[in-house]
Amino acid sequence: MELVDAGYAYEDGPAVLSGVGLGLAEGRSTALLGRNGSGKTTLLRLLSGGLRPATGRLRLCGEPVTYDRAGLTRLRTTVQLVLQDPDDQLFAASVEQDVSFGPMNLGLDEDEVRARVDESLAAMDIVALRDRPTHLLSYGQRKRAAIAGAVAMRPRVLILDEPTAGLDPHGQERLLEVLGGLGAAGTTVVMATHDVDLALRWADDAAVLTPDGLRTGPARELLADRALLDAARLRMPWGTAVAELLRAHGLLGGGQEGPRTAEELAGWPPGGGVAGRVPAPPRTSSRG
Amino acid sequence: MELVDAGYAYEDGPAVLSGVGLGLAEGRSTALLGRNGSGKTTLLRLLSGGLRPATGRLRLCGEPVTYDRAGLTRLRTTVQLVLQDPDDQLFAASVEQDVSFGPMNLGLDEDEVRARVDESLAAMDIVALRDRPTHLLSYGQRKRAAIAGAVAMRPRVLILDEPTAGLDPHGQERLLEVLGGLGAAGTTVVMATHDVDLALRWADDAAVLTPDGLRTGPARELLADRALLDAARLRMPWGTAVAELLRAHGLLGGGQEGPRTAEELAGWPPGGGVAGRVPAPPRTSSRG
Amino acid sequence: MLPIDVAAHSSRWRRRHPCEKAALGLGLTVTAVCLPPWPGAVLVGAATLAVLLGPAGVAPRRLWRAFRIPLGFCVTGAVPLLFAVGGPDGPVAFAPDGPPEAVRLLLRTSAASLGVLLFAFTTPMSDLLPRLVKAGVPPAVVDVALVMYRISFLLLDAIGNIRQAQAARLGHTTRAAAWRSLAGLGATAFVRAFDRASRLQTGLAGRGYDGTLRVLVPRAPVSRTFLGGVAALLTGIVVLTLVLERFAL
Amino acid sequence: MHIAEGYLPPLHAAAWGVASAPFVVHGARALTREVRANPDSTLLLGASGAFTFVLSALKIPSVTGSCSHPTGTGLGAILFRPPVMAVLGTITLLFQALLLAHGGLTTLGANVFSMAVVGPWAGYGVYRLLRRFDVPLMVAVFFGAFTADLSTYCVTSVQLALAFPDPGSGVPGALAKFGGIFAVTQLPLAVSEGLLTVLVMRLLSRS
Repeated sequence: MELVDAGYAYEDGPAVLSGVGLGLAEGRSTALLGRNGSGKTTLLRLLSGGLRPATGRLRLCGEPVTYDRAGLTRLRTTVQLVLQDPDDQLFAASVEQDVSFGPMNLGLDEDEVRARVDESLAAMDIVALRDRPTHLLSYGQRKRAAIAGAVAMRPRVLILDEPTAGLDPHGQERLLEVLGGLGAAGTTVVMATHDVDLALRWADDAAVLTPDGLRTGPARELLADRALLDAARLRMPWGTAVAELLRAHGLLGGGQEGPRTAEELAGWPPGGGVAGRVPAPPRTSSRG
Repeated sequence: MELVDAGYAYEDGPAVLSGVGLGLAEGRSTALLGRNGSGKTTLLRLLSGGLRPATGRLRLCGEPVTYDRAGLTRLRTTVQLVLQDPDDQLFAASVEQDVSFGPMNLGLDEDEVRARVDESLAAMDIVALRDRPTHLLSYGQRKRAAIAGAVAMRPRVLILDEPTAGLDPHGQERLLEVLGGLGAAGTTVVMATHDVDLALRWADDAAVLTPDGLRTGPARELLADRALLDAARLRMPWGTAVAELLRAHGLLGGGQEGPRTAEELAGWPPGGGVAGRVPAPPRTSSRG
Repeated sequence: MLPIDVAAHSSRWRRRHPCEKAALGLGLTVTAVCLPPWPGAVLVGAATLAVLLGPAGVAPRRLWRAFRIPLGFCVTGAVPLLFAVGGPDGPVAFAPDGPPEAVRLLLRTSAASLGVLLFAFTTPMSDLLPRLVKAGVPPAVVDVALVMYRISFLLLDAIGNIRQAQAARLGHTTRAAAWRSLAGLGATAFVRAFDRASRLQTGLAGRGYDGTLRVLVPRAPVSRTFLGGVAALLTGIVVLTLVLERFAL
Repeated sequence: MHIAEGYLPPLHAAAWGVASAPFVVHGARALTREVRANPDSTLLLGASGAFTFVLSALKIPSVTGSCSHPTGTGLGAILFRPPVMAVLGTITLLFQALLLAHGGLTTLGANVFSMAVVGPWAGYGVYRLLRRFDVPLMVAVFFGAFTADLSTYCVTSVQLALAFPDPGSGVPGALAKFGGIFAVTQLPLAVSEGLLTVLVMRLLSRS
């Protein structure tokens, strides 16, 4: 899918987005970065059909999206947006009922709905929570239940707004795992996040919102571009600075990827020798 | 203030905390870390008098806290807890009204209330928002308004539950700045957070909840203790791994502090030479 | 959170069809109300208690906590029966028939309440509400009830937190403060409720929300054996009551 | 104020059910029409109902010092109008019976009649009447909420008196007894509820 030269302005307000273009390649993961108020949420809602671009257009497999009932249904079975607060999406009394809502609205028969519910609960690793009421779930469980509701629509593109916010590190890991699983199954996953370290670690591509517009490209490249990070008022990811340091010391080859997490850095180099270029770091200091 | 050997169990539930001890030294900043469900919120509520320890006790300036009206009033004018969701703390129509709630309840006269409101709004850098209705504020503004409400009680200990969650990097910076200002003015600040990188960067001390109890100590030491991080199911902070790497390469002296942010690492060593021990990193790779 | 709701969701009888539990619990309640309290209510009460603590596996402490509420009302409501006013013995006098009538009322209320508690402790709203459509309740009303249930818990949660935050800022120390706090609580609950609704609307739009909340109704077979057992139990209680009343008492 | 499960004899329970039914059915029809005309109103009505339910779970300090729960029906009727309140009130009472053990199912009809029918209509009537005579909004709100609470309690007293007439003086005597006992708690509570409703409305009209 593709957003071409799109713009949007809320009623009586200035343009939030203008001339924004974004193409999502199938099966790749994209991190959308930008500070609060940069139009991130607007962009997500344009992509998922919740808002209609004022200028420009949204294309799906080359064809422009229409905003009549048939067009929206086609869009919704292709693109699903998961909001930041799971309580904005969970309305039903139990997890199963909530997840079944989308498929029921598609007019599927009961067996098909049941199959989809099973599949989404399994994908989110919450089969055991099926009969639990949504109000007795933990925050992390509610997050996954909300994502399951979107996954049950079998979207080819899944967009998540700040999915890791409020989760503890363990919960974040589990979420990244299930998202990885969806990606491996062919779903294109887009994640809006404030966490540059997470973006660098997880995403193939990055899309960065600055006051001048949207910049897209490989995550590793964009998140090493200091001028861009400054313009977007983002922090520099540790991974970028560490990779530079390692390169400067000959511990990382030009085309190689640096460590993705602090744990990887602590065990660097992985496996003990990549092409003989990486000497084991000498232990001159004994502290720690 | 000090929590001695405290334990707590919710009705019909197992003990959430037992034998927990925590002392807060005046003017120091403490990061409280632990995964969801580890009893972090319970601990915060014990410290702020919202819950009464089932075993053990809470002491304020050496004296045990009593849970009668006078004792609680004394505790609440000393310790203030700011919840994670600012909407749980803002219940008046405008920012000014909300911030004045606490001072009004202290029975202060109108001039004094006004002075306290001015002071707290200034400390949180939201003087311009004084007359705005709370529900029209942005999330970051609401966070600061909620903290202003607590600050207006002039607490000697300010406890914040996940204050940076949901803020973009710029918002996080601004919040850390205002918290730094409070700390400099003598307030003891405690922050519960999932962000180990932030904890390492910001806190003097750390308190880490593991299934075996609470471990406390200097943040730099505790967050370099891998066994402890594993037990608490926390990630390793980048800062710890980077400091180890720098030490291993002789770029950081034994007693020196490592870079606190990726930006600092990218400009490492700061100033170009600390005690002549730190050679400029050789630029062997030209990429980036 | 609400203890009965929590218990219902983890009930041993969770998988049973709500119709079975309604037949048993509400059947017992209706029996208690219709039969003469002595010995009818006593028999119903004993049977209900046995089912509650036995096969239904309800924790005694939780049951007692819930049961105290109707009991409290009933005791207050039974006091007036002990007095007669404006009779020949003066404006207010002791009513000789009062105590036995109060006891009968206590027995009936207790037994009937236990029946409803049996249903409430074993049947969560999530199993009950979507099925009300089949019982003839208009679907729009059921949808509204579903949303009410969900948003109520969000509000209760928020209100709990706000109360804590108010207490921390000494919101309950003086009467003026208490009223300020309470007004803030009520107004915040109102604003929050509608904020929640509008956010849900945005959240559900992507899944095809059009005003109707279609959900999968959990599958559960109705057990004829269970219903047979219920019928036998109720018949037994009725017959025993009538027999005891006529011949033994 | 809820009549507990089993408190009313079967005939009374059934009769009150029959008395409430037309109002609830009428409300349900109005609600269905509303949802059909405006699909978004499902969520808004759910929010209104949730607010009513939660409001009735609040503890309010009574003037006498004890604590009690507001009925919330006055505020609900002023905000959402009585026909819809009949339905929302009935669902609220069902939730209270099954989730809180307040009230009951055989007494649902009687409770619906006092709290979801008479209370809202009386409160709303007084509120409209006062507004028509240009009484200030907050005064009208106070008396609306006060009347809703008080009329609910009056109806409950009548329901109890009819079920348990006094052995000496019949229904009027019983009414005096039940009314007298509950007046101690309910009169101050009605004042409290009126005050609370005014405070809430003031905050709402300001923000």
